[in-house]
Amino acid sequence: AEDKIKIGVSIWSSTDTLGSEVKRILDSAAETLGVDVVYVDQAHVSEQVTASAETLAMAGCDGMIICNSSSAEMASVINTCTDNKMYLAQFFRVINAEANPTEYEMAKTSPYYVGTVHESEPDNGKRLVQIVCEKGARKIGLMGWEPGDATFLGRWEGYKAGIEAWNAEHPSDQATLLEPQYGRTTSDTGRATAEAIIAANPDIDALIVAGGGGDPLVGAIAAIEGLGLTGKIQVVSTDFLPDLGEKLKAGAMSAESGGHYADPFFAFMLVYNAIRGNYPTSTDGFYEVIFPYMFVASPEDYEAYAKYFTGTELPYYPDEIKAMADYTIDQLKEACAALSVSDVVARHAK
Amino acid sequence: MKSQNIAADSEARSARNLRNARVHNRLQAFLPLIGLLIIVAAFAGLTDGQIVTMRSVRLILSQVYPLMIASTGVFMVMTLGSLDFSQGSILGISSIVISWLSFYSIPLAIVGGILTGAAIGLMNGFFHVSFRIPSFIVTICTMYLFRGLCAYLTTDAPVAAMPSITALNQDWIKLAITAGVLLAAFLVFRFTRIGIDLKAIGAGELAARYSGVRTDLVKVLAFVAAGAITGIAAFVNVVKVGSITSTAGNQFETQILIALVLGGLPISGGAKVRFSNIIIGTLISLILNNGLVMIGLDTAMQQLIKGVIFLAVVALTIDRKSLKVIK
Amino acid sequence: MDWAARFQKLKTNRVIGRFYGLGLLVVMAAFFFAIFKVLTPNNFGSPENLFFYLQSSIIYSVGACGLYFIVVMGLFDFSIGANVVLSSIVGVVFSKSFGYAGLVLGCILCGALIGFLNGFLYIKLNIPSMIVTVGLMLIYESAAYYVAGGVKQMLDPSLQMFGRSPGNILLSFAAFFLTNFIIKHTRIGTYCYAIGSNEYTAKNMGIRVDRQKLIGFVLCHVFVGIMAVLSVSYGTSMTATTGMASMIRNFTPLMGTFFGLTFRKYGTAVPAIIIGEFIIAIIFNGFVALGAPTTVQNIVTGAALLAIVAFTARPQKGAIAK
Amino acid sequence: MAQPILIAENVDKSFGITHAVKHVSLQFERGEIRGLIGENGSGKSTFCSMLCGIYHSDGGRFMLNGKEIRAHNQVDANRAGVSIIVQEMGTLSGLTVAENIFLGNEDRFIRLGVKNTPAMNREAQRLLDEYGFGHIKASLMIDHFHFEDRKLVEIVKATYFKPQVLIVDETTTALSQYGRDELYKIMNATRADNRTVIFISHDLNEVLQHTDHISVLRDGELIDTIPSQSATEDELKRLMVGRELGSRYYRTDYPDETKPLDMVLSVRGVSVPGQLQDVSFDLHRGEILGVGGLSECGMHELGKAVFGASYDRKGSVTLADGTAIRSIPDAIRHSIGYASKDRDNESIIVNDSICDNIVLPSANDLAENGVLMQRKLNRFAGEHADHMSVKMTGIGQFVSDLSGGNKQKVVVARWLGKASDILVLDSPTRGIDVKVKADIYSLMAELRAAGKSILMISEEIQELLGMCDRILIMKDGKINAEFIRSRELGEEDIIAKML
Ligand SMILES: Nc1ncnc2c1ncn2[C@@H]1O[C@H](COP(=O)(O)OP(=O)(O)OP(=O)(O)O)[C@@H](O)[C@H]1O
Ligand SMILES: Nc1ncnc2c1ncn2[C@@H]1O[C@H](COP(=O)(O)OP(=O)(O)OP(=O)(O)O)[C@@H](O)[C@H]1O
Ligand SMILES: [Mg+2]
Ligand SMILES: [Mg+2]
Repeated sequence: AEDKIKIGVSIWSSTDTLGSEVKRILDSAAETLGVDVVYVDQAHVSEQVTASAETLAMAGCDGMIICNSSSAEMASVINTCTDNKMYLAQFFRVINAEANPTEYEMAKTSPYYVGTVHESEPDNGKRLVQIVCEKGARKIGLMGWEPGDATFLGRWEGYKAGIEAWNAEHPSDQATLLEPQYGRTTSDTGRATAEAIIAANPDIDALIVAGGGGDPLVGAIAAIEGLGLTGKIQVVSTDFLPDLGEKLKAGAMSAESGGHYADPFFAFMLVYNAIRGNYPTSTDGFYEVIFPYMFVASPEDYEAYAKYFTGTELPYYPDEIKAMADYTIDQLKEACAALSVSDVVARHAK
Repeated sequence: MKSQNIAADSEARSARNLRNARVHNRLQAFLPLIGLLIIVAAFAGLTDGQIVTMRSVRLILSQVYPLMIASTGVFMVMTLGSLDFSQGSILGISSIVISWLSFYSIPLAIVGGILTGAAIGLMNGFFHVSFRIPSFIVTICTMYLFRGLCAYLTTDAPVAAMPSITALNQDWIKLAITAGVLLAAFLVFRFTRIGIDLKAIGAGELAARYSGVRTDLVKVLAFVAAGAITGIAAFVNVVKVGSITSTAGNQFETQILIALVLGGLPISGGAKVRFSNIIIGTLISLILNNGLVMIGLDTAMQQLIKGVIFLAVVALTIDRKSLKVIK
Repeated sequence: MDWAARFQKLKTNRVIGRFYGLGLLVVMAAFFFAIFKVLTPNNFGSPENLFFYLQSSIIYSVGACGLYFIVVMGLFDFSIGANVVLSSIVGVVFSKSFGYAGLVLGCILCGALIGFLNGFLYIKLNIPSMIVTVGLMLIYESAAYYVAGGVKQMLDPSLQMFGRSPGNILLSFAAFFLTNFIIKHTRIGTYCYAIGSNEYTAKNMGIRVDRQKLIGFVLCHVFVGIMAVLSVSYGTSMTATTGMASMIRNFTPLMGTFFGLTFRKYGTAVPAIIIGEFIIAIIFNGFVALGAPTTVQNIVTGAALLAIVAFTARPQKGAIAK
Repeated sequence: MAQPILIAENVDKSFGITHAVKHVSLQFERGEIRGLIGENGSGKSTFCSMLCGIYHSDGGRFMLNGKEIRAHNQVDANRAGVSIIVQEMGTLSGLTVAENIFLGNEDRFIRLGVKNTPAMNREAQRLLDEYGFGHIKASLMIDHFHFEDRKLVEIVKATYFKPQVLIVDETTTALSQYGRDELYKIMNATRADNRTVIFISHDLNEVLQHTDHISVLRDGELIDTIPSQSATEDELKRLMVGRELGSRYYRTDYPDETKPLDMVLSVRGVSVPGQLQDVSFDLHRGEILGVGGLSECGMHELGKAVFGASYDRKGSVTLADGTAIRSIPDAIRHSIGYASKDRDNESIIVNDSICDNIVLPSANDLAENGVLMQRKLNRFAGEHADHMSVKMTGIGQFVSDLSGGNKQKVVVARWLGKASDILVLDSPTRGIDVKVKADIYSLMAELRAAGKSILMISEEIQELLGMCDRILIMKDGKINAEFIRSRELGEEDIIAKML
């Protein structure tokens, strides 16, 4: 057991919807590659995030991947990793170079900070807003989950940028975005918040549910159905639902981005290869892997997604994972960038 | 003659009872420590000794600081037989204040954090004492209130402290602060009348009042102290974390409660509290948290085991004798 | 008789007393309503809106009714939220085979079982209820995870009757009437109050205190089971999360219970719970209508509740509060 | 003669070493009102509590109508046909009057688990009206009513089901003349119905007037049962008191009162709402000033008022130099100590160590620059505990382990430790055995000789007579009489002013 690689996962929750999907793909990769994985749930509570790195170091991990809740926490996490010679990669997150230059600098200089895999949240947000605007929405409600969450803040940037872009192009047909309200991470609070938003703004024609693991989205859709506004208010979100296909069909959902549960897999690969010495970690930089969101805007899209992403299927088969383990960093980036519903369909159709 | 025998008999019996009671009391006092040792031994076995390596000890200590500091304050409140559920919110708000002030000067930030905590503690104490509302109702209300405030202040972005503050994130500094707080609290608890007063109020508030204890004042002070001390914990937190998000301090109050109860602190407070409850409790709590991860169990299983161990430890160590009615 | 005394006398009159309590509650609700109506007249508080506020608030009121049984005895329970999660999931699982019966009975029976376990362990282990329920909360959360298998449990759209308007209103008002009935028209209510008032005397009157506490716990969690039916029907899905995430679900029902306790002296505990939760919903929706972030709502709710509890408390001099 | 309704055979009860009821055998006839009298602590309540299942007897048995009765609680006893109106408050707040009346006996209003509240209220109201207590509304919370009305509710609760044996334990002190008259009516009706009343009261006149026979208890022993008709108050008192006064443990000196005394404490116009009315007196150096009266006469509150512990106190309590005592810390700082009647709740912190208990009031004096050294505290506490010869394993022992007498010694030790010049001792020998009693009396004499002043509040008349230089007798919150120590002063003189 001594020489078996051990990789830690610091995650908000390994038991909620998105978290358990992440766990599923990581467990599969670990099994394929003969790696031990250890999970620590930190609920996005700052002090628990920083403590999780320590716990993983104690557990004897050779490397860890983390989904932090704010950039500043990374200073402490990077220190812990450096002190304990534990490789580190972030998933879903990137250190904001402008807002947190110190942490950014630390990440670059640390020989244990391998890199980050993240979606471009602003781009994702922008794209979703573009979709709803094109589908005719002009007054858009916004529901986040926790105030101040780093991911939400990134997406919110994107939504605002999307509106600006639209308004710049259509000076005579302006769109507006409401201030966000927060629906927490359960479906009943999500529904109550969505109802409140709609009651206060009966004229909205779109609602963005920024995320929160899918439960608030379920609640928001229930709210709209309950008010008899299905189809009148477009809903877009960044979390996939188990019954998204039906919702799309029924017009309850307009578009959805997601599929990001595969993102930690690439962070895992970064750390795995760093431990094996394949990816040299420089003291002046780190690897940045951009993960593409998958966008689903029609029932057909969703069908393909459902077939190859959910249930027992995973986007990569074990032999693919084995092969990927020896990818160079550029190949890995490429594979990541190439991941899409059609990519999986093409690969698995063979 | 016969009655004399009976008297002698009952005398002997009561002497024996007393002896037994003393032995039992002493054992009761050591149970938490025994619990700690058993847990350490068990995890040492399960992790091939990993948990007792120097590295693990250092890392556990690093996590223990804020919890141990804040528990010290809550220890005083719980000695009174009261509860403080606003601790997490205090940690959050104080951390925010410290982060803001850290741009001006570090000492100012520390003072600011302590004052913020003390102010919230004062509010708790004021409502509890002057309206005679049970402390747990008051502190649940203030928890709600200040958690909202914390979220409000961090809506647009996490509140970042001055970046260089994390340079203070060094073991010796945190250790020094924690040791300082523990030592100061210990000295106050042991060498001033505050300690006696706190225990007396917890053991019998009315009699304490008749013995000259200014009960209302002492109670308010305990809440203020608990807030202020958590202000210090907030400083350690900021130093470690660097920026404060809306979730800062979430569930901190429950962690403190669990830790202190695991350490053998009677929930009714009183004279049977021991300062060691703080240290043993926080250590048990963190060893449990980390040990279960080290074994590599999945989260739900970890939590299941944690719940069972918690109940078992409490059931075995709790002192039921000093609770007249168990509520 | 001076004015104050005359007023006091009026309040203690049985009929007027009850209206006094109700009146106070309605005035408070009207007060918050008026504030928001003035600040944002166009998008707040139409009758239709109010009805929606009510529908979201009654879910918590049902849980508050359950918790009331425990809290009047001087006990406490931190596993309310964990019960909502576990019972909802059990209910949804059963609804897949048994439809509505599975949903409702699954939630309620699971709740009753939890209540029994809480009460049983509290009595047998002799640990303060607050502590025993913290430990059990951890256990129920993980149990919920294993029952759900780590998957979001979606309630079938054909089974969402209790998330919509006549269904939720009927079920929750049935629960309110039941609570009121048990409190006022069965010996359980009387005994709960008696135990809360003086456990020793109650025992002397032949009340089997332990059994009564067990009944209290079971009742509490049966109502929380009903709350689970309403919650999962309202939100249409439930996810099991560990890490004490369920604790947050304790607090909104608890607020209602505080209202109930505060207004108990006017004999209007259940209406106080309903209106109290409604006030909280008004504040929440009011802030959303203002476009203020919902975070402000927590601040105002916390402060308002503290103020209400403080100013309706008329402490006896020298009374001991812990 | 018909079979007695109730027979007590050899009933026995001890609380630790206190032998509260000593092998008492008693018979009660059908259709009589039996008075049960005796000094405080003579075992009256304990005897009745065993009959009603509040305590379990250590030995002996009760036979009701020829059958043994073993009640485990009051409701059991009620079912068997015995009910009690207890000395303390027996109603539960938070319940309505009707719920209080029928608590534990709701069955008759419950059909299929449903309580018929209107019927219950109606029935309760009917009973209240029938008893002539129509001003009490059955459907209201008991909290709306004051002490006397609650006592009336208890009377209804205890009698409506026509118990075979009704026990009335010192209820009359809580009642006004109106309430008393109502109670007598009920007692007479019970007798007329060929049932039996056991009536406990310290008001001998009342006992003589309303009873058929009177049984006298002394120190837990049955002394005698005599017919009321032929008895006189003096005879009863003789039976109650029995032993010679002063012979062993009281003071024997009778100083001549011409010696001028320095005033050390002046109480002027002290009132406490509902408890005390305009009480004024002085306490002098080297004086034991006794305060006596019936339990509810306000004397216990007077001790609290002097100690600064009363809420809403009016009037002034000042030391000789004019320092006003307004709060407990004021009192303690100025050398006033206080031992409460409610020892376990108010005097001593039961769940705390002997050391902490002794040290508490003196903590400020023992501190050097605010620092308390445990060694010093231990020495201090040890010295004073030893001085009082407290029986203990060490000063770290918890007070909860001590016997009543030793608890009281700890209380005294703490005030001696504080070097208090003025001691307010409320019922200092309550529930304490003879030996400790003697210790405490000799200590009081010593303190007096050393020039300290003692305000002794006591329900025991002999104690007042035996120990005090001066005795104030209170009634209804006011001082009713003052006596100076003399050999001629007798219990009768005092009792006359108490009633
Ligand atoms: N809770 C207890 N735990 C252990 N021992 C106790 C406890 N209560 C009393 N004792 C012991 O039992 C004995 C009898 O106690 P009790 O209070 O009945 O004595 P007592 O007759 O009142 O004595 P005193 O004459 O001092 O009043 C004492 O020696 C005491 O130490
Ligand atoms: N629960 C108890 N524990 C210990 N001692 C007790 C207890 N109850 C009564 N005693 C003691 O038993 C003795 C008899 O008390 P009891 O209350 O029966 O007297 P009483 O005759 O009713 O006096 P009073 O006239 O004051 O009501 C007293 O010495 C008392 O201190
Ligand atoms: Mg008595
Ligand atoms: Mg005794």
